[in-house]
Amino acid sequence: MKTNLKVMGFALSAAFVLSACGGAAAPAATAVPAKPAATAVPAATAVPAATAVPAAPKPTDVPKPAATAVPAVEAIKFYSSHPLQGASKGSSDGINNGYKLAIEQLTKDGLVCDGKFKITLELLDDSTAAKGAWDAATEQGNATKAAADKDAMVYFGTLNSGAAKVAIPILNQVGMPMISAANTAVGLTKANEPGEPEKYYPTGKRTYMRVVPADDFQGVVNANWLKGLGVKSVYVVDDTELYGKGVADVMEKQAKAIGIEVKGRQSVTGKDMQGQANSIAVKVNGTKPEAVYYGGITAANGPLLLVELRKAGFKGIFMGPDGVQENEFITAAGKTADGKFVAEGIYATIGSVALADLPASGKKFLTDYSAKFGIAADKIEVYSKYGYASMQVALAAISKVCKKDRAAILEAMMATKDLDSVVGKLTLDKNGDTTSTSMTGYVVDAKGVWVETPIKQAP
Amino acid sequence: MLELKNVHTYYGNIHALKGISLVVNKGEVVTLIGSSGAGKTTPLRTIQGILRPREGSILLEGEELTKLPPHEIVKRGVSQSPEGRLIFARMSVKENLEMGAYQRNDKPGIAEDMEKVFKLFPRLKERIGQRGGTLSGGEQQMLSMGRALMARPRVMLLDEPSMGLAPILVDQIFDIIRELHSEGVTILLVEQNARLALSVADRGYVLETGEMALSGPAKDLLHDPSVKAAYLGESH
Amino acid sequence: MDKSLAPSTAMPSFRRVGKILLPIAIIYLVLLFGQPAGLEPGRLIREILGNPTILVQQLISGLANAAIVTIIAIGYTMVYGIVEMVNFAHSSVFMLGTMVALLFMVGLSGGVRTPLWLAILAFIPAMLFCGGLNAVIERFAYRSLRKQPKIVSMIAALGMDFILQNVGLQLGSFVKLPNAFPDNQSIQWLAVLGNQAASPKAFPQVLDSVNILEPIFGPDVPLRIVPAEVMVIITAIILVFALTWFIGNTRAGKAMRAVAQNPAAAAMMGIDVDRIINLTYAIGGALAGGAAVMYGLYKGNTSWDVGFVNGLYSFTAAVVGGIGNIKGAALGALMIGVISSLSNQLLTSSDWSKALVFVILVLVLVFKPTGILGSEGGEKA
Amino acid sequence: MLKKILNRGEIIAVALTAFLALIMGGWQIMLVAVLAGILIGLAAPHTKNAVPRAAAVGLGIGLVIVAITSFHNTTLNTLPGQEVIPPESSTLGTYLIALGLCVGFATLTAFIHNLHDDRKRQIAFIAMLGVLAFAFPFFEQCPGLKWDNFNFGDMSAGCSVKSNILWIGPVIVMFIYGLQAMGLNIVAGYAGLLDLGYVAFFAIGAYTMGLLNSQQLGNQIGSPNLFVWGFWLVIWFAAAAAAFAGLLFGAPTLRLRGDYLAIVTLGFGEIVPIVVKRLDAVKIFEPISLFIAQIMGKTGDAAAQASVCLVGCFGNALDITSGTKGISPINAPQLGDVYTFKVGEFVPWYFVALILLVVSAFFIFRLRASRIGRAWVSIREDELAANAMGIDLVKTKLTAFIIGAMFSGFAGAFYASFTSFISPDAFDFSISVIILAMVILGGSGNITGVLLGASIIMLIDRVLLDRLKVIINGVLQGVVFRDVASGPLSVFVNSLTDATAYKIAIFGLILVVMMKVRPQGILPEQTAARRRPQ
Repeated sequence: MKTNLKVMGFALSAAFVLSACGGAAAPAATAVPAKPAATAVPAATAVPAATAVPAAPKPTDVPKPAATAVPAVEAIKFYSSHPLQGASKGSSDGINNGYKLAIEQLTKDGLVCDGKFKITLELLDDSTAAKGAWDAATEQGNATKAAADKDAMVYFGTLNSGAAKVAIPILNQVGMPMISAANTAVGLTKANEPGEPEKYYPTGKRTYMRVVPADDFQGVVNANWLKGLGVKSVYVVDDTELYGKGVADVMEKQAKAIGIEVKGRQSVTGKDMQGQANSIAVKVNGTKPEAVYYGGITAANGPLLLVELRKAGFKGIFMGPDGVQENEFITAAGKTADGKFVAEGIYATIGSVALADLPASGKKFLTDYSAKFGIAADKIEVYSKYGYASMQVALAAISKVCKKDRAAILEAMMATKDLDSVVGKLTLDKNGDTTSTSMTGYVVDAKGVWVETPIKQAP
Repeated sequence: MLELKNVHTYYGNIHALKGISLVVNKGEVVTLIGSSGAGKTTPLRTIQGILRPREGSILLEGEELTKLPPHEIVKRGVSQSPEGRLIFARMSVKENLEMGAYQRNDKPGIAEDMEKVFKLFPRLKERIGQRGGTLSGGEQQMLSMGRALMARPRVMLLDEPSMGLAPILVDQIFDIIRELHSEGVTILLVEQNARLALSVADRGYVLETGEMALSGPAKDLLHDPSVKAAYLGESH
Repeated sequence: MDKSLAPSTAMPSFRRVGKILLPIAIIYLVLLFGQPAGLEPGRLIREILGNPTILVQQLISGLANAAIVTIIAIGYTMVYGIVEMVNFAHSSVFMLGTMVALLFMVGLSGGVRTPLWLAILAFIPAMLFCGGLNAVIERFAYRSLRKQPKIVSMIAALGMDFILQNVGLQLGSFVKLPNAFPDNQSIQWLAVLGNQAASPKAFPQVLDSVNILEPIFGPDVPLRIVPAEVMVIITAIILVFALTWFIGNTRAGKAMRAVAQNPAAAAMMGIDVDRIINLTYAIGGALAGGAAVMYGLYKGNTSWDVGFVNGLYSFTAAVVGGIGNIKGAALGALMIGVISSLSNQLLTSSDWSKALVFVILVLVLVFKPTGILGSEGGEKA
Repeated sequence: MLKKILNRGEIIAVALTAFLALIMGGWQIMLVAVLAGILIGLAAPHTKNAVPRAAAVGLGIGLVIVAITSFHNTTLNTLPGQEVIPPESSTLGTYLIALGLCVGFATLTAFIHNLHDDRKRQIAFIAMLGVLAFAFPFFEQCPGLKWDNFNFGDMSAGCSVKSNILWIGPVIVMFIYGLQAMGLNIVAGYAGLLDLGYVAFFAIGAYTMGLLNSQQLGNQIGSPNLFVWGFWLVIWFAAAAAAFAGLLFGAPTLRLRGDYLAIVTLGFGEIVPIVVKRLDAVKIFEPISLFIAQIMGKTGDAAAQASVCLVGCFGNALDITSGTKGISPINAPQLGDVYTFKVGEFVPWYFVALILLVVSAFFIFRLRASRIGRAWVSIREDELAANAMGIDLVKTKLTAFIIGAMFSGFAGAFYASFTSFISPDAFDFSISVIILAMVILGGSGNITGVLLGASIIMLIDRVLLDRLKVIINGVLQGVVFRDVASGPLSVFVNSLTDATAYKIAIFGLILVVMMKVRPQGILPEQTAARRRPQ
């Protein structure tokens, strides 16, 4: 019993000493907004020092001496929600890096409106370890968390259009603006399926924006381009996912409309591609198409299809949407035994201005990004710049209204017009869609690099 | 040769062997009898290292076996024809016998012993290529004993060789045990059929609910009134 | 339907009619509701008659896939045969094997064309690594759980699977090293790991994609066989025969069979059961390593999740063939490979091929509960 | 030394709660304190002075927790990337309340645990847990509670700070999984049937709710509200559909031996999401006329026109399940005209889920004690003997399969309405396995254990790993690799030290370690059975 008391006594005294320290440490940290130690760690968190800044005192609170000594800096919180585990990790990291870079470059340590607001970004994960992919309940939790946080002003995300379907209605109810760098499903903003898009906006007011063009446009351009290349027959393969299947559907419809014979349609999941790309390639090649269109993304093992098609003796055109226009696609397809790039000569489009037409800021973005995150400039994840651009939209809106008010910020964001973004002049229409319809065509050259090429439309 | 000193063995929390001691001398056939459920198989499993005694020690020619894993114990010369025979059903008779000699490396010796086994059990030679699982009960028992002999054991443990066999086969098996005895093989025999067991053994032990109730020369036990009453089915 | 209406004693002819009508009704319903999956006999017949050579071509690709699946399946079946445990981590061991083989081939060839001998040599590190890894996992994760219900070690295996997958995923971040030091030529080959953790990573193609039938039958030959296909099939045959010989004729192989049939008796024979089980894991792992090299050379690609689908098919193959049986694994793999190739050809989505494989699995097990070549485990309860 | 003062259970309680306090911090000290109190009470030895002893130990542990939390708030929380803790959370008042909670719950639990009357003890336990479960959402939503300004009518009035670390969402998901784990426990725990495709029933339940309580089907035929039947009705249909699927899957396969059954069920688990995924453009024709048309050489639309069309043809293929796009929004429950549940307002959902869970637990408990429950267990223990006793094996197994499926159907229906969105990839193989892991980890065959397993795994997956990740990142990047974090290696080091990337591995490691440490489960069935006669 004696030792027992001793232990307790020790713990008790330790507790009081520590809690006393706690009282002392918090105000000390507020006096120095940006601690050098914290800012020396750039990658993981956007503005780490902000953790030490408490919320502004409210009238009911007993005023604390240390807190009143500094000018009131109000906290504004941004949340981002992307799957940080599993197959989508690469794309999500790219987007998150874009956000971080934008905050770092466009604000002074996160301060905007002459130091009136301090912006922090919290990166949420909408995937779970058990599943290794995005999860509806987790996305719902993330959105609710942001909705409940009075400091939260803008919600960045999501990567998956399905996750957006979960998040938009929740955020819509609290009028919080949400902006995505990657959702391309048409129905999120425009009429597509019955009930879309109204069913996602219970209040009837639009709260969702995106800086990437939706799928409906790209598929049409792809089909037209094939026609322009003189193709008379095409085989369409999709990866069964929302994005890939959606764009392939649009492309197939347009191809039929402009008189390209569709030799067939095959849906192959990324996982099945790993097991059976060879037999898919035999089937596709067996119909002797002049071109193969792959609606899907690199991570769904599109490169495997290309490799197997070439192995099966297919010599025609291979084309895909922006999910294919990644350097990853070229590296993953590899080289043939005699050292040529397998991906040489494949076509892809991307819904943004051409690299050559990128504004100076866009080119600077690529070099800065490369320097900061250690990724070669020509290998930067495709969505990174959209991440940066969406952060630009939000920051511009906040700087304009200088109010900690979701409705005002939303209004300013929706009114984005001719913003000089890293993806060119950016204007959002009443649906929250980017008006940019510039599509750039790319082809892989002999050095294994995507080079721009004019999109030849059929006469 | 083989000596158990005050061995206590547990199945989980059940106290199965409550301190038994037992000695088998070289060239002897010693039998352990008892009613079913008396825990007759447990000593054999303990000797072989499949069960671990919590207390007590097991010595083979003075060498401690208690802490050794089963394969080391086999290497030191203890082999067993287990209860239920445990034939490798999907292996041929020959392969089963080869498995008996698993711990040995002398090929000529193994071949020699196999010939011996075939001499002892001519039936096995006829069935040499047949799968173990397709043999009859008696043949399986022969195979099991042959397999144990293939280890060229210093002590052979025989568990219930008569179980489930027709009387004529039982007699055959016990004839073979006698033959082995005459060849000088040391055997510890566990048997339900006490009369038969005591008839081939030099000495016997009686196990009752995990404890040694009696021990002595087989002939004496055969005439012991309590043994007679309890195990030999003679009520007078 | 009619059958239940008919009284059991009267009108036997009514019953007979029911016996005929019931299957017809079932077939009709299957054809009715099978349409979304592409189950349209008319179309299928016409397609098959229209282009029979493509079916032969699909047979070849099915065979090549089956070769890889067989080798992975043997790993499952051996482990299952000896400890009756589904080793969920096996597929991830295979996945890491592909990574090791990839790094070995590219690392040693230094960025230039990988020679064939180096690719063949890659079997050694991949098999050693996977075998060793599997043995280590068995020793530290599963061994103490063997006396528990099988499901406990299955969950542990699942946990291992998560860990290994994460390791595979994390390998992708090593690509940041060459990006950070663009001048350091000695680490540039790490770029083979791709730009993103999760993206597919290319294997060097060491064999030309030429039709080996062309020199013999001329350029108009309707079939096409590439050297890589011949390579995987021959390698698989060699590995299966080597393994069969090992198990049938070596001392360790016999001990493995003995432990699989009856661990208690095996222990009494002086077999160190723990060691033999460990050895089984090691051999299963080594085979996964071999399959990994085959996979890399044939498919030309790998990624962190390559284990899942191959593992699933392999395990299914092992069960269809009769688990615990090496010939069964090969037969099951062959069935699955050919069926999925053909159904890829005839149906509209790989999803349906997968569904078909599982439907066949269910049918096989319903009519032959132990798999095609399986037998009841004798004395083993 | 520690071993002399504390017993094994208490040491575990200290270690566990100290760890939680270390990674949680802030207002969450309250949750940790309550948990610590309950654990101490349960670990108290059955002696005369158990209650005062528990109080004393509770005080000691409470102090440890307070000390660690204050360490967290002052030191760990200054590392990069930590949560902003509401300032009220680190005051002395908070610490004192936490201390009080810890001592109070330790005393109360020890008292209840030492009640001699079995019935009283059970009722007291249930009452305590009930009060806790009822109070949880209110306090959880409002960590910076002002005690002097508190009234029940308007919760937000007493809240000076709203929680932004929401536990309630994960807890509702935990209830959903708990429900499923209980259902699987009937199949795997009671009847001993290994089911690796349990997610199939979850999917069927969810899609029944999705189809019959949203505009998905109605939109296809032009009257959107035709198939909006309301949550309270459809949840029964969902359970019935899942149960029917259980019958359909089980009848032909249940005579298979354990592991073969496992692989067959795995097959079902794979097939159901595939079918759901592909039913987005359904055209069905009368097969005989279609066959004739196709044999005649007509393909595609020509064949379609030549044959008899049954469902949505001539270009309007019927979109039944919306394929990969998923169904959304799915309607929320309504309480008459008074109240409609809203997505993201968790408290009402919480109570529905809680009621669903408690009622199911009660039913399953009664089932286990009934004749059929004994039959299940006898089959698990010895199939031959059970058969010899006159138990119809297939029928009994089938009942287990059907009833287990039914509970998964309930869970799926609730899940669909709760998230308002379902798509085929929500029903992955991994979910079947995770639920199985919950059953095994908690203690297969024991309802309490299974629920405990579900809560542990779900909390690890949804809450703890996230917190752990933040702390590990902070320590690695703020302390360990502080100097390496600049220069060319920084990017590489940062990506290696990013604990998010290791969440899956940490999860796996926890599974392996738990299986090794306690393979029979945390609360094995035997213990429960042995305790009952006392």
